[in-house]
Amino acid sequence: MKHMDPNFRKDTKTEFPQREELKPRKVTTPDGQVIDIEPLQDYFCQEPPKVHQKSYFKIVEDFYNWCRAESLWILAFGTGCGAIEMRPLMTPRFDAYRYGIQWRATPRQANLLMISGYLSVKTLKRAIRTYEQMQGPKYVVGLGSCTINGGMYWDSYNTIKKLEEYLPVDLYIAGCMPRPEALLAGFMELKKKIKAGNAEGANKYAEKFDWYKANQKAVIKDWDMPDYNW
Amino acid sequence: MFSFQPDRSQYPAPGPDGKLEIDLETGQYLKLWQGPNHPGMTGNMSVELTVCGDEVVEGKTHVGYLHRGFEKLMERRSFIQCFPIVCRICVPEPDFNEYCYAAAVENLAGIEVPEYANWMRTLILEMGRFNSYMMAIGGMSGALGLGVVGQWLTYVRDIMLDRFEELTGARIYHMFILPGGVRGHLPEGFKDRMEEVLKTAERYLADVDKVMFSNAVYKRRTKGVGYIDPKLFEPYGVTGPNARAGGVAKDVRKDAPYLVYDQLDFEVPTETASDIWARTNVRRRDIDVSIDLIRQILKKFPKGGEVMAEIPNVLHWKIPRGETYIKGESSRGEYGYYLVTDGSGYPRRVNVRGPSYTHAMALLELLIPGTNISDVAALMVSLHTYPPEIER
Amino acid sequence: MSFKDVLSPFTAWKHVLETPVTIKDPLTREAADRYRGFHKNDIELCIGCSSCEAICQNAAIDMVPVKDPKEGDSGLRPQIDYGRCCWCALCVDICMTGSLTMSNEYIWFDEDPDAFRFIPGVDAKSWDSSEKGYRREGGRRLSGTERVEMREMEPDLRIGNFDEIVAGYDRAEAVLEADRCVECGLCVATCPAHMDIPDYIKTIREGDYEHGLELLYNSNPFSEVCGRVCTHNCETACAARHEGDPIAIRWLKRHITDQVPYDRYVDIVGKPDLAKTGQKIAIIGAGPGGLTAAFDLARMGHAVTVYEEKEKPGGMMRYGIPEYRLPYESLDRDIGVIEAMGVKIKCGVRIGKDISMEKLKADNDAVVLAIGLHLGRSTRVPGSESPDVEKAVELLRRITAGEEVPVPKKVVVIGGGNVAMDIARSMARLQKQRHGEVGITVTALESFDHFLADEEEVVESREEGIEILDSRGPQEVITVKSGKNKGKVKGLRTWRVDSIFDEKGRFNPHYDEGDEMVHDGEMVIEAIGQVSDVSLLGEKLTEALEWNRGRVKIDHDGRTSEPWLWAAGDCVKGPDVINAVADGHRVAQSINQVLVAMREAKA
Amino acid sequence: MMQAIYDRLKDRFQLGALDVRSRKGLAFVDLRREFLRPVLTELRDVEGFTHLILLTAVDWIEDERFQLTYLLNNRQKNLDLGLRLRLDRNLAIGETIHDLWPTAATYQRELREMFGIAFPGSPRVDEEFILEGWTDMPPYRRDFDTLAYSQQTHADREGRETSDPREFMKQILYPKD
Repeated sequence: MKHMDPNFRKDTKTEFPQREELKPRKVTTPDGQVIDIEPLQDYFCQEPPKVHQKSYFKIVEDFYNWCRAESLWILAFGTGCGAIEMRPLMTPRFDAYRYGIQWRATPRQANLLMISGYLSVKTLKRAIRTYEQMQGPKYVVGLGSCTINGGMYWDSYNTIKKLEEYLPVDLYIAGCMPRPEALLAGFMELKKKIKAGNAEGANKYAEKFDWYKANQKAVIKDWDMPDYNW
Repeated sequence: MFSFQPDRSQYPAPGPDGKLEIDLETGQYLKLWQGPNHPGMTGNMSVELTVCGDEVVEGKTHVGYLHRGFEKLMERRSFIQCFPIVCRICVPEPDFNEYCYAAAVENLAGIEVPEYANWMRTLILEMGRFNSYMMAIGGMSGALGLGVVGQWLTYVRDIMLDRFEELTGARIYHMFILPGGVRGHLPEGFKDRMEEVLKTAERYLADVDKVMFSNAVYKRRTKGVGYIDPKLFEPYGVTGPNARAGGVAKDVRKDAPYLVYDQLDFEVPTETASDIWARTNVRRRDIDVSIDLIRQILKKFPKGGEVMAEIPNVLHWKIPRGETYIKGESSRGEYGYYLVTDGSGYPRRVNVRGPSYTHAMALLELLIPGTNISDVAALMVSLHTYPPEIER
Repeated sequence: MSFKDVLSPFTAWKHVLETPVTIKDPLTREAADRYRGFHKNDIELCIGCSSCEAICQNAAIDMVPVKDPKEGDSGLRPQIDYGRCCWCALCVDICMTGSLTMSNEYIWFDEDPDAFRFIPGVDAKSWDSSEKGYRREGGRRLSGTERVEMREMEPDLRIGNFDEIVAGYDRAEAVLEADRCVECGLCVATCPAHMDIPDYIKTIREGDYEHGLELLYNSNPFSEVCGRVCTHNCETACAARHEGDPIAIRWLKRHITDQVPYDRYVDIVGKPDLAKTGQKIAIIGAGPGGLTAAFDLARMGHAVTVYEEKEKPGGMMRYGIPEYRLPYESLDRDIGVIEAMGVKIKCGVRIGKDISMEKLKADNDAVVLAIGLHLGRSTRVPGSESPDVEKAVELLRRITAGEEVPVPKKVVVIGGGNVAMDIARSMARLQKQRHGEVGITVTALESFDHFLADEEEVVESREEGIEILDSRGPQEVITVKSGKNKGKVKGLRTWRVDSIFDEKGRFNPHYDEGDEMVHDGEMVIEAIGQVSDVSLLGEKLTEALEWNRGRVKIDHDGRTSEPWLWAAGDCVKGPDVINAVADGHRVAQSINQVLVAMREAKA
Repeated sequence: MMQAIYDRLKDRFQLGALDVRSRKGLAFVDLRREFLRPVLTELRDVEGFTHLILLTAVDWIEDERFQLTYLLNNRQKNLDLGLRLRLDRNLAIGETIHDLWPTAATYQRELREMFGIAFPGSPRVDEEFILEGWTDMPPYRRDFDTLAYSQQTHADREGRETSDPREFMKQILYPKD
């Protein structure tokens, strides 16, 4: 960690006026209601998720887990460069479909969120929304250096460093970016983990929801989202 | 639910009939967001569409989902340290960044690159262009629901990636073009293996011609859609295949030959219709040019030689004050690096001029109104944009 | 659009019968030979220079201590964080030894994000034995491997005089050479005086010579001297040595002193507050050790007097090193700086004769013994007592002092060290001046594989027409038995050496008596080592001091068993300038501590 | 060729010296603010520099100046011309040229966000472009320290420590000297 430019000034005391969009304001909704909105507040995810209870019988739970493991449905949301190596997996050469892995267009149908590399703050916000829209049990896999410790954007003002502070990560795959074969190997490992009943990321998220939210809010200033749900 | 528009007075863009103001409260219009996850193959960006029925009356592009602040990061990395990060700006065709950055540094530092390295660079750029087009055409077919072409071309791209891997040591981010030269020689038997790839590609492309370009549905959906008036090319900074599809044979390889392009024999394909069909067709024909170029390059490739010029010790490499702009023709249009140095060991400012910057912002917003929702994805892919070039 | 267009997509069905392109078992697929996979490090080769850390733009590499480092390495090894790495392999490209490479393995997953950190080569990994993977092509290219050649006087021009041979770098050459330095700092530990080598090399690159000079004089008052004649141990530790030439650290040091005008020296070095402590120190011997201690102590504010037996100060630097290697004016300039610090140098004073040790002890708070090695050793072979058999140090002293020395046409030198080369080359110059031709034979005990003298000295001697024979053990100095020249030396008889040391490592040469040679010469010069002249100590002190193999015994700080007496330089350690300088610093530091303690005790 | 164009324009618009040091076919020239629009119009309509390649800024913080670079291309003659305009850093207001090249609006939006240079009149110039909810100073300014910001906002993974070989060897081998 040598070679830092000593000429760089560290003075960030200068106050900059808050942008207009971030100030609280009144808005008229399409049905004529006037409502106050506070952009810095997260309206969408106030309600904490619930811990998914295990089945009483181990054999039933094992069966469930086998089912979950053998149908890893990945959300087709490439958050960073790593997404490009998923394309070969979707096509005949590497053919992940034979392992029960396929890509879905909507979070409602997917149970695996791939964070394929760096997450800019703007995308992190969407990734969190997406994750919360997915149905449990759900899993997160972090791809490449960027999700582990910031990767090559370790000094960027706009990318996060430790993914596990914002989303519960079940598995990391090293590489920049990991090859399709490494991804497949990672999926196999995730399957093993699910079958053993160890992939408890979603439950962790529910249990430590406040902690995750606090971390998320420390980074994301503007929670005002485009209204996808209209 | 609510909607917020910062300033209504900035409307109206005229509606489909030229009169209506867009007033969301009438219930006649609907906001529809496309993205930010990949719509087709164009990377993470979103288009905020206002639709009336299935007709889009307004579109705004939103970018920044992939912003990492490259230009800032490079200001605090030494000249050699910038080399591994520049390629990350563009995933489908990373080599162009490597070349432009290296050439800009060499230009300001006054380094003459050996002949062998120039040939190698040209080879790599053409291989990258080939790959990029494969993604573009695969994406184009995917955007119109023609999945099989995407499957084929991803395979073709993948066997080209194998050649990349063998040559450079990596599949996606090759990091082979160092400031000063390239990192190595051609491996044994590379030419033969490359010829196999090209033959396979040609076989698949012949099928693509039949399945995609002669497809009645494809033709119906692309011909006449997304027309760009050639008069808009200059004001909107349209370059590359998008301009060539409108009859302007803009190509930096011909206009201002760099590397060894002046020693190669090729024609720049053009079309006149300037619609989605024409743009895709230009890319399709450019693949043939690329294949031909790769063959020519390998045929004329120097037997051996130095791969790198003498460069100073990179750990304390300082470049005198100056500024330069280096450009080249990427698969999407004119790609350029504007590099300013101040005599220190770090770049003062790097500005990456990606073709997507102009294509995906102002131009796309201009083209979207009046199209069908289902054509928006095709329109975006036909411009062949890649968001990280916009936001970097 | 035609009916054909509707049908043509159906041609895709022909692929139904093709073999699928699917890879059967993608999990075991091997990457390409050049693939940049996970890192490997040849731990034996690695020297821990941290160039990899310096070049890594991702701050992915930390240098962490490892157990049992080998000689000359930093004891650190790179630890790589795969939460940062981008597999650009710049670390492999810059690696100074070529130890860092990459395998073509690429599968690593873990649920613990802290697990992706390892020390290649130390933490066992499955890819350690992998033969394939990225290697840089050709040699190191990101930093220079070839030394900028030093311009020297041609042999036939230099042989007839004592002019300095080496020209010194000009600015462009020096910058080029300084540019090769990777600032690892391994040399600092190897330099006996621990000079700030990377820092002063940096000042050359930046053109800030005055700062460079300041750095030099902070750790070495004999920078001009060392810039010419230093034994440059630093260059043996240089990271650049492993795949190329080491940085010419000595010449770069000289370049700095060449660039700064002499009248700026004292200002840059900084003149101390004279004798503010009121404490006095006497130093016996104005050689590098004594004068360095004097320089330091004067700068600490003490009153220092140096006593020198000979006519001029400098010790072996003046009387041992020939002028063509070290011009006297360079030495005088360094001594001038030291004198400017307020050090008094009294020449021509012999302790024990002119002033007694007791008086010195009584008049001063501390005394430093820095008397060097000025007596030559004898081989004690038959005939060596002849008046035509000279000792090298004695002869060198006489040449410097301008005394008349006999210069016969044929001379034989016994010895293979730098002193042997010095006397041989000095005599060669005198022969050239007097007789017009060189006739010198050097017979060394050691073989060329284990030669004592510097490589460049041997090369230059040969260029000057000196014959050097290795593995020759002297047996007898042959004298004329009868006639007018009875008693005169006429040659040296030597046997071939089979081995120098016995199994226990003791000096016990073994000769091949069948291989006998007689080297003609009217003079034989012995250059096989020196001893101290400790007669000045007097009987009482000699008794009182503890001794170690004929040298005064000292502790780490240079203190003898007598609390008021310190010893430094060749007479206790050695034998070169830079070691003496380091000794001088150590002694000065120690004396200062004691004196400060004394002051505080009084106050 | 570049010289001829420069000679034609030099006196009319009080241009600075022509800087052709970099590569062939590329030149930079200093421009005074009041001549920006006339020069751009002249270059576009008369001299054939119809293509605006890029518009960007360089922060010369030590001079308290922003440099705006307008890079134009003449395809027929294969010439690139960069116009350099200096702005006061404390009063960073540029002149919008979106009516000359509509694509300039995007560049101006970026400059507004990343450098804090205002372009009054440029369409949507004050809307968020790349960043979302940014509350600090514009990040491309030289005095914005991205490393410090990143370390404060996004914590590093703990447990990493490095040693400098020189210091380390001193500690181990000769702590007393």
